[in-house]
Amino acid sequence: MKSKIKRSMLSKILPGLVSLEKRGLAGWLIIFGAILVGIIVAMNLISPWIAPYNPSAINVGQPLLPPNSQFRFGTNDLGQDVLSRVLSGGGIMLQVSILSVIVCLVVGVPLGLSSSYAGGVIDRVFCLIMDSIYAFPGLVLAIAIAAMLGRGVTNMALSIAVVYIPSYFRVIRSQVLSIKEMPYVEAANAAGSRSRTVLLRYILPNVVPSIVIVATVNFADAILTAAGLTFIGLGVSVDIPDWGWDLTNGQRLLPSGAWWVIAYPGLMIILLALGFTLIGEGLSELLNPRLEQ
Amino acid sequence: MLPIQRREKTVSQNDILKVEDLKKYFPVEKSFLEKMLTRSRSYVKAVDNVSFSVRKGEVFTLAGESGCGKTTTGRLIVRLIPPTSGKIFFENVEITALKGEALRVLKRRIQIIFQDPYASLNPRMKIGDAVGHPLEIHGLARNEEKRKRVLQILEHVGLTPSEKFVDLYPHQLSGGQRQRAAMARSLVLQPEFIVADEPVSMIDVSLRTAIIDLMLNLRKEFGLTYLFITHDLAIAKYISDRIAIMYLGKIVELGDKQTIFSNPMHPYTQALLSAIPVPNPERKRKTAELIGDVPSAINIPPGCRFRTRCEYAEEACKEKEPELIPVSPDHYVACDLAEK
Amino acid sequence: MDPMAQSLITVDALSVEYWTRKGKIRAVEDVSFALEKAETLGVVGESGSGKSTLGLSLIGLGPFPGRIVKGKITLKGKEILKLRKEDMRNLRGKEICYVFQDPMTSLNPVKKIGPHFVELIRTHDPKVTEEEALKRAKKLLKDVGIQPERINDYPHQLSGGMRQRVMIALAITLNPSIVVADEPTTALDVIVQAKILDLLNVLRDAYGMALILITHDLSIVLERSDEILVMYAGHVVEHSSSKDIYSNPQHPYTKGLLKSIPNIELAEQKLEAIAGSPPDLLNLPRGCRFWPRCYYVMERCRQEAPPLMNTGAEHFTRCFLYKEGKKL
Amino acid sequence: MILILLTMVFVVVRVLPGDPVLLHFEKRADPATIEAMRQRLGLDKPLLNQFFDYFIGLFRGDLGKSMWDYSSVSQQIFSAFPATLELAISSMIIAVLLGIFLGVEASKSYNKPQDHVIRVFGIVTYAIPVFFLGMILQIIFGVGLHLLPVGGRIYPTMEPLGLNIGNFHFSTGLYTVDSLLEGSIYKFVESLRYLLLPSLTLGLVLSGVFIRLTRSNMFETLRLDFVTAARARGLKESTVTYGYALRNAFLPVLTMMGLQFAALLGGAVLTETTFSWPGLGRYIVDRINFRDYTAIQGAVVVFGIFVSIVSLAVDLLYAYLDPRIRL
Repeated sequence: MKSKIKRSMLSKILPGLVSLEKRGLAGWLIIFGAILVGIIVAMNLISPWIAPYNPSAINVGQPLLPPNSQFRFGTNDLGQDVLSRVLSGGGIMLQVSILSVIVCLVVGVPLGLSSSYAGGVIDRVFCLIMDSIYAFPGLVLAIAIAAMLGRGVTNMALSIAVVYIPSYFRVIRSQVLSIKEMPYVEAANAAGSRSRTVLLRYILPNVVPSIVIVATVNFADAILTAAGLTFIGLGVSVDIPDWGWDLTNGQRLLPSGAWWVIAYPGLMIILLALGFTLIGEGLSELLNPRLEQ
Repeated sequence: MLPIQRREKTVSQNDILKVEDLKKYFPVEKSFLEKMLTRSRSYVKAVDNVSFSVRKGEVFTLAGESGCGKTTTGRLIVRLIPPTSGKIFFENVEITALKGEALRVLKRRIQIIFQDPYASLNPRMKIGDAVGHPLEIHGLARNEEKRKRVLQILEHVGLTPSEKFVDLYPHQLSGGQRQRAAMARSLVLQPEFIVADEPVSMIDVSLRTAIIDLMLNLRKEFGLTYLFITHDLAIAKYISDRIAIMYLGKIVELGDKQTIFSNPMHPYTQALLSAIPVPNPERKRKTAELIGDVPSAINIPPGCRFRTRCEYAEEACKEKEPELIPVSPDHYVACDLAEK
Repeated sequence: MDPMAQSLITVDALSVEYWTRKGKIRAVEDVSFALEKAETLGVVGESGSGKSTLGLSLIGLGPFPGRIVKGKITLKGKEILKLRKEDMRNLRGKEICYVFQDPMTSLNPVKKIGPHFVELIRTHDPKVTEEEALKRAKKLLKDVGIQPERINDYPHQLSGGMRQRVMIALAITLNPSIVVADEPTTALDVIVQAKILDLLNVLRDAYGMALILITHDLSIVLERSDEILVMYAGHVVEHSSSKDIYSNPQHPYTKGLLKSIPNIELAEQKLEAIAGSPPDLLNLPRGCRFWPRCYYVMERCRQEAPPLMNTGAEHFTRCFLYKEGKKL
Repeated sequence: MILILLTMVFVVVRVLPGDPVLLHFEKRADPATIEAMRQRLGLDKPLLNQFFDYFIGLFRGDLGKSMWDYSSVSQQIFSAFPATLELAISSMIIAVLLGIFLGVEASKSYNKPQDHVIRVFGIVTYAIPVFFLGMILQIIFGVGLHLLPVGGRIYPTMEPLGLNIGNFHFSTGLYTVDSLLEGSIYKFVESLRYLLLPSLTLGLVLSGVFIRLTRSNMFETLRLDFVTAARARGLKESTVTYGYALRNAFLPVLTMMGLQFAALLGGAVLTETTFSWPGLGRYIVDRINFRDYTAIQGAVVVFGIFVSIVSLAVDLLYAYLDPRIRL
């Protein structure tokens, strides 16, 4: 069963990508977003080779130097080169977001599918739990969890995941409820197929598009939340270069007008989050036929 | 030809399907306050005590306006939804409470075709897989054998060349072609009984007849029996052997096609027939005067449920709910004043 | 339709095109007709024939991406396509009105029935006070057979049939000269449908307005209209009085349609379908648009598109089987 | 639903691995002080009793003692809450007004440049981290142009006192409202100046969601029959767009307001830290540095209750506005 689903999904996504550009604005949104994300991820992977200085080495230059020929992005208060920190600072963010998306997919999707398909008491119980988490200020809950679990990438990812699973649950549930009523699902039931098959071959393939959309938005949110958590002191330990930490550290330097310490890392966070949001926006327009005229 | 053993097609008089006092009540969704304040539960009486039987090889039509319970009856028979009460017999075996394996076997012999060609096929599945999937479910055929059977059945429903259609997705087919694919899917298990829920109402007029003729040919070829559900009496006249007119969850008149159209007894049937547009400019005719609108199925008027709209309504109609009584052989009417 | 008398509305070689990502669609092409007072024109055609596009273009609301590319529409002597947006807007609702197909979605769900009328009346004539408008609305509701107290109901509290009556009441509020009804009864049951169509006829005679009835159901059109326009893939393929269309159908498509409609009056009837599948508007065949499904197709049909020819006695057909003036 | 919320908070703080007290002292204190601390906070009792104390406390409005200074948590929260409320309301107003206005403008001009610009703006604002935007605005307006105060809620001596008639004293804690009650325009303007930057930051970030939602809803509603029917009746374009389309498209936006309120509070925590705005958000952040878990638990609870109340209010408003829903 596993291989069949993978094959059917792959066979759909590959041709989809190829036919993107003639899909007008939506296609461009996706392509532009994907390029943005691609560049940043690639930059991060090869950063050890291209970064002019060792990102965590301190006093490589005079502290708080404005951008100049030697340090194109200037230096921060510890004399670290901002450019190399920017090049390699995305690692934490990406790890956290990827991990949290995976946790959400592994937990949220099967839960959403089975609970909404089964219906009855189980569904109502899960709904109640999910709605109460969903109604909760995401960041605040993440803070509470992160504060309890302590620092570290996995903890951050977990706290973001817990906050984000309800949105998967809600999206999947609304999709499943509408698809469950469709005649082709009823026809499958009428033909006597077991509910497991109906769920995996009839309902899941039609829900996948919206899961992908939620995943991209989840990516963007995870990045922003991770930055937020770091900003309020729940981030990762100091020695690993991280945009979130640069921003937090930079805030103290604001009165002195050292804008470059926070500008560049902040910009990178925006670009990364923007990339994912663009993909999400493009996909939702593509898959929402009503908007296509 | 299909290598299945040819079922000798005898138009035996024994009934393939029998329905006794079938009822299906849907609880009305109560608003927040109502849930708190009132204890009473009101119901939509979609199907209210319906009984009829279908003879083997026949096209039995359930006709009526929207909301009269015809579609719900169809879904009850195919066991998509459980009945509130009443019994259903298939080849004299009660299937109302059938469970597990026995139910799955039954599902091989009763199939359903839906109204909306655009939604009755899984958009993410090739036509070949969709039509072949029932075979997989019942483990009747695997890969090569399955593909052969699928190609054959596609030819039967007129989707030729079937090699081309097998690998297409639903959105690459027209409405008529999709309905044919849905029929192929219901036929691949060689069922004996098909519930066709408004199969042609969403298809262009010019193509409608092709689908109807296809259904009639398949009936001859595979000895099928149809329960045909429609709101369009003109099509009903063309395709059916016997017709049951339904109103607000009950059968008000039942008989073979000729008698229903030549000598309609129930005032509602008369009104229905007079309202059907006839493609002939010369013929100016009077439409029966019906008062008001169909009452809601939640609070059905006591006694005869049609009396609020019936010209001939009398005091007597208020007390007793008229039974479906035979007026002549094979012609039943649910109206005490029918003889007048 | 003698050309001398000033017809109420004349449409001359109207063409509407759509621009979609996949290419240009010629939804309506070279449609002409004229309509007199208190006359009903039936426009019949299957899905994709352009009948609704034609209807909407008459009130200058050509569907969103569509644009009127060619043609002239004169209403009471005035060229309405040339009018400024503002003037055209004034015409809508006053001179020419529209009734839509699905009563469930054609009234504003969050607004009571009354305000719909008040808003309409006061937009066109701000001097009218609100009570006056409500009084007129009550009278109109009675005219269309709805109890006047219903004026304070919300649309979802009315049945489909009643809502369509409200739509008709809204259409005749400022007694327009033309009402275009686009599939007014398709979403309704057969008994309610008959009553609504009767109502339209009664109002047509009472208010002396012209009625354009757009539907896919040939039997409704044959029974209810004086003149018929048969459309296929954007073209008018046949145009004549309903009697002529019934007794002497000329275009193969019209003949095919007549043979595929069940008629409950005839005892035994053999229905025949039209071969092939509906036209793909994106890549229409060269020559006559119906030739892929036509029983009488000739070589010429594949090359050349036949013009709409006057084959005598107000009968127009777009087919090479016929010659200008008489049958081949 | 609120009950579930509160139980979960309890579970998160008390039950999850990692004993709050140990974490508090970061293993620097000797066992005796730890034990003493447990006694004071009642953490040594079996879990179930703690749970009951926690709930009973909730009803009496007592959220336990702070680990840091043993003062009553509810008191601290009560004093910090109005600041967050004021920030939340003002930024929500900005987000909604901006979102609806731009959303409607974008839907009117489908696929024209104006539509694309607004959409990109909506996407970009969504992607900007709140505190980063805050810092940028601080640099430009505060440090750079010296136009607006960079942080804090008002000049220390200027706290508006609210309504003072005789000995009757009524103040809402919302400076803008209190200053009006007090009748001093100067204080009102002053509190607005302080409020502007933080609420603009939070409002902008949230407006993205509303822009996209309003745009797609408006676009959908403008396609529906009753809008075309209204145009066919010759109604003015403005009546059609606002009276008909927006009135229906607004309902889903209203629901989104309820949902986004939670995200807004999340954002408030960050904004308050950036602008050193003395609200509940900053209270939590400070308490995190002090490892004061009872305070964090209390604050999170208050946030939860606040959000639930708001979403209940939104649901009631929705039922009122949409005649199809029978209460």
